[in-house]
Amino acid sequence: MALYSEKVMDHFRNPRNVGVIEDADGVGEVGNAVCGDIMKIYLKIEDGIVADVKFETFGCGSAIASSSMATELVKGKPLEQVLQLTNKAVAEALDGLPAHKLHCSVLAEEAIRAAVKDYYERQGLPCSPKDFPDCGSCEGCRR
Amino acid sequence: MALYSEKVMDHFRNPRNVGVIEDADGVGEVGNAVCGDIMKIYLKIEDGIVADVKFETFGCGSAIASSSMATELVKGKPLEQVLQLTNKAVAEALDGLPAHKLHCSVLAEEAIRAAVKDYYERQGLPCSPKDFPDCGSCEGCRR
Amino acid sequence: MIYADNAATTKMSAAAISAMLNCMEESWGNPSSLYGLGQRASETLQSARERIAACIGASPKEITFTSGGSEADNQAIRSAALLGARKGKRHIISTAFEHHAVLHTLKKLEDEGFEIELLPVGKLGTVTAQQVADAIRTDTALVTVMYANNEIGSILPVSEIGAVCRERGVLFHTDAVQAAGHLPVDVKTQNIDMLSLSAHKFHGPKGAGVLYARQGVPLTRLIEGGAQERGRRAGTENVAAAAGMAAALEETCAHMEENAFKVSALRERLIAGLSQIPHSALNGDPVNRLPGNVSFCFEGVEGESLLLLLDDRGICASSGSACTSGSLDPSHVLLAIGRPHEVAHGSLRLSLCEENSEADAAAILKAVPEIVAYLRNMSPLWKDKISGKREFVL
Amino acid sequence: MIYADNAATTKMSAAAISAMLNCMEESWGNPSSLYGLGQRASETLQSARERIAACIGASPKEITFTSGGSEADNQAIRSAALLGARKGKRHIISTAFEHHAVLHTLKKLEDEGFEIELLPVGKLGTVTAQQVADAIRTDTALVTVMYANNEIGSILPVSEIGAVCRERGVLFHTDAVQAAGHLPVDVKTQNIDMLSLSAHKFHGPKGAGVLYARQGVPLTRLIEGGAQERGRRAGTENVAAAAGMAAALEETCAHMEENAFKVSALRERLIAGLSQIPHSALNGDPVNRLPGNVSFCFEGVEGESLLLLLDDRGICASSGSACTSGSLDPSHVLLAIGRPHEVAHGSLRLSLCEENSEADAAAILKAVPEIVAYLRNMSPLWKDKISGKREFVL
Ligand SMILES: Cc1ncc(COP(=O)(O)O)c(C=O)c1O
Ligand SMILES: Cc1ncc(COP(=O)(O)O)c(C=O)c1O
Repeated sequence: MALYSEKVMDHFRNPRNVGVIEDADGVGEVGNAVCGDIMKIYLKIEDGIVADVKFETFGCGSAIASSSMATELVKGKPLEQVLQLTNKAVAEALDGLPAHKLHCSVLAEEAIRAAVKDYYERQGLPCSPKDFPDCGSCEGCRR
Repeated sequence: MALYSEKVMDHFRNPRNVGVIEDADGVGEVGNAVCGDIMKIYLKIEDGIVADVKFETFGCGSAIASSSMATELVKGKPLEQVLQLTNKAVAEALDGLPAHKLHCSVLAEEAIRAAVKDYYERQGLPCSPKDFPDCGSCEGCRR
Repeated sequence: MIYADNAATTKMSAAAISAMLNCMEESWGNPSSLYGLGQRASETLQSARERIAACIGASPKEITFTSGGSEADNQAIRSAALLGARKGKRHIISTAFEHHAVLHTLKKLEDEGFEIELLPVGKLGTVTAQQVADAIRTDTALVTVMYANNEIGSILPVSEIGAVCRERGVLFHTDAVQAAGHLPVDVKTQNIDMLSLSAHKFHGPKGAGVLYARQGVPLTRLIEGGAQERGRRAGTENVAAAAGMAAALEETCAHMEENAFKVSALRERLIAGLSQIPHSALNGDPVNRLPGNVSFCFEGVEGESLLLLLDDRGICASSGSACTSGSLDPSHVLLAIGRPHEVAHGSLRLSLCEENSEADAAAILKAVPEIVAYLRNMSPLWKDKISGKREFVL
Repeated sequence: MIYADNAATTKMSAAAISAMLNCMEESWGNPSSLYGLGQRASETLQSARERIAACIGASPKEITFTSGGSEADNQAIRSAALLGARKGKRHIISTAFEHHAVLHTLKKLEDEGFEIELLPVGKLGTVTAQQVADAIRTDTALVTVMYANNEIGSILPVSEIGAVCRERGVLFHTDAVQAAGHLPVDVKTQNIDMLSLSAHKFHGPKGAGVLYARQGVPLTRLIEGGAQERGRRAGTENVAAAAGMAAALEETCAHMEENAFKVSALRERLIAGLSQIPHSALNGDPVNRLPGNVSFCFEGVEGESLLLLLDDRGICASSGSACTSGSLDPSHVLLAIGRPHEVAHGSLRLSLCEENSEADAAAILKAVPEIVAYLRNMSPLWKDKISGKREFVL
């Protein structure tokens, strides 16, 4: 079997929403260089809705594809819905990931959350800690 | 490499001196069925010379070839010379035997000796025990 | 040439050769490599795994590729032993006439403190499920019983033994090297926990085998290194051999019934014909018998001479198993079914496949009696028997 | 397609394929069988043994065929360990950047009570004979040091290490899997007691290897069973693979110098070109280096992405070793030469053979810098470095 699904390869080869939002309303960065994956998400929020989203990723094929897919999944969505994004939804939207690459989708979920958290904090909005785990729920670094 | 030399195969396929001498002057039998090799040598002695020799053998290809070669080597020879026949001479005359088949040449040497011994005994001639070892110097049964 | 030694090895099928060639020429990447060429090799390997799994009723994850039947036997037994030892179980049940790949592994375990119980196989060369049931103890780590014997062809009641083992919660391994491709195998319904097979016994390549291990039975690595075979066997995968093995097994399994029908008819003809030779005896179970196996002992004759003279007539056959030639000891299998040493030296194994013909059988039936008569005529042992100096044992 | 991953596996040579085909179609008997067909197979096997022995300066009896480099490594180390343990010697010297076939075997021995000393390999990835001499103790059972490293291509001073070991009476094994066929091997003058090689690294088949063991060095069986390989390795011999391996090794050895000349020129061109990429670094010894090995780290880039994009351009390359892909850990080899984790994730190994061309080099030199730039442009790690938020490490 090919390592990755066609969806993964499409998002890897033609990643959507790569780049930086200079005047972002929220920025989240998770992962670390030691682990081999870093994801950074930039959000532009208008009326509680993700008006724009960009990402930068240092990582493997599935990390780039997961970032790309995650940005697609949250673009135009209200923040409450964004917070419901799961790594499973990212992986499924990519037609699956190899078992040892599932942590990439976890990282994507966490990066999105971290950006939302940053937005909440900048806005002085209350945020429940359970919505915002640290990088660390990902198994990547512990394997 | 082929298992056996061409010489061995020739003596196996066309064994010389197969058979029985009904009025033999000496008969020797060595080996045993458990071991998988029995050789029986018949000698006709005239004026201390091997006038005729025959063999019967139950055994593998190299056992039959060794018997055949041994009979050829002693035919027409004086008994003193017959007693000098070594298993090495038999094996060499056959252009060599595989290591685990060398015991067949030992058996051939012993069968010849046993037949000479039988002749000596029938004639009431003195015989030195060192010239006539028992079946047992062959390693075949002990491996 | 009449090839009647298919239990020693078989000629590769055209399908197997072409599957291998295809790998060597097209799908030659390393299956662990990321790029397309490597992934193509990985797909070829996975497809081989799936097809082999389907042939024996297993799931692909339960298939570990090995370098042959011997390695599979070694790994199966070592794995069960280690597992057992962890729970204080050090008793292993097997039979007296297993292949050396099993027996020598068991011997080594005995030296390491395991208790090895080899069940007697009786005159016909088989064990019953009841024998196994009676032997199982609370500290039994493994039952390993071959599916069919390589020398005398007896088929053992592995389904019944599997059922007993499952009921008693004991691991059951079967060496199916002689059975795979020739007899139906369904590891699930037969309650087999581990099974070994070897490709070159069913028209596949040499140096390729499979160890099936039921999901949940952890394997110990014999070969440490990379994470190939899901960590169960290190070393760059022999993709071509796996593909060749899969092609061969699929083909023999697809034609199993018709082959068995044809081959066992030849077998019966040979058995009937050779039985005419005085003081001869069929070895093994006359009924529960591999379709292609004909095994005889002839009194007063030594096996190697018989084989060499058959070879002179273009007939390839064996005496005992091929891999013990080079040894002077008579076959442990024939001794296990009670043949006396002297007769055990005089055995002939013909093992047929679907490519053998009636003409082959006729040629064999002409050659063997003539050669046996010729050799007996120069055998002092035979002479002693017909003269009454020694007893006949057959 | 540009294949630049010859350290992972190679395309089989026409000579190797045809030698195998010949075995499969003509010389397919079991080498243990008595009859002509079997003896022909036995002769083929023996001829392969003699030709391989000649390529490495050994005698044929010192050659044991295995299922690959991993098995050979396992058996060599296990054999020496057992031998040592019998004399109370339980100290083994190796290096930090051996292949997993070596390291994981050593790990297991450590669990069994051996003391494993892994010599540091320094920044260039090598060890000196002096380091080995200093480490040898009276209870040293084995020194095992690879001939050339599979990831970073450093060539180790095995002759000097061999001399030290011989002088001190310690067994010396070398994993020459990456060296055989590419670098001169002469086990006698190099004082090598045991050596492993693997056919698929020099245009031979996968699943075939050799363990050379000097006369007088007894091997322990990993696989028990029949008496094949003079009792050192059970299982029906893979005659076709042995013949293919011999054909391939003879051919590469016959052209070793010219191949090395051609391939190392390509290597130098690639090294020079890739060194132009800012914040990149060559891994391994720039001088004592396998002719075909080019290994780089690129800061701010992750290796897998690089490989996938190279694949999109038809370039087959690797990052770390193929058999550890599927693992998330960075290469133990790159960590051993002191690369920080983050950089160890960003490695590229190109391994060339005589079939690669200047055009291949040109295409690689176009692709790699473009892809590195593209990936850096989307890498937050790289951005942090150029903005000064993080330090460069290369
Ligand atoms: C240095 C080294 N040793 C051992 C091996 C293992 O060889 P194989 O995969 O043929 O078992 C390899 C390659 O995989 C290698 O590069
Ligand atoms: C019953 C049985 N088990 C195991 C083996 C070993 O298989 P291989 O020679 O492929 O290792 C054989 C054949 O040689 C066999 O007949």
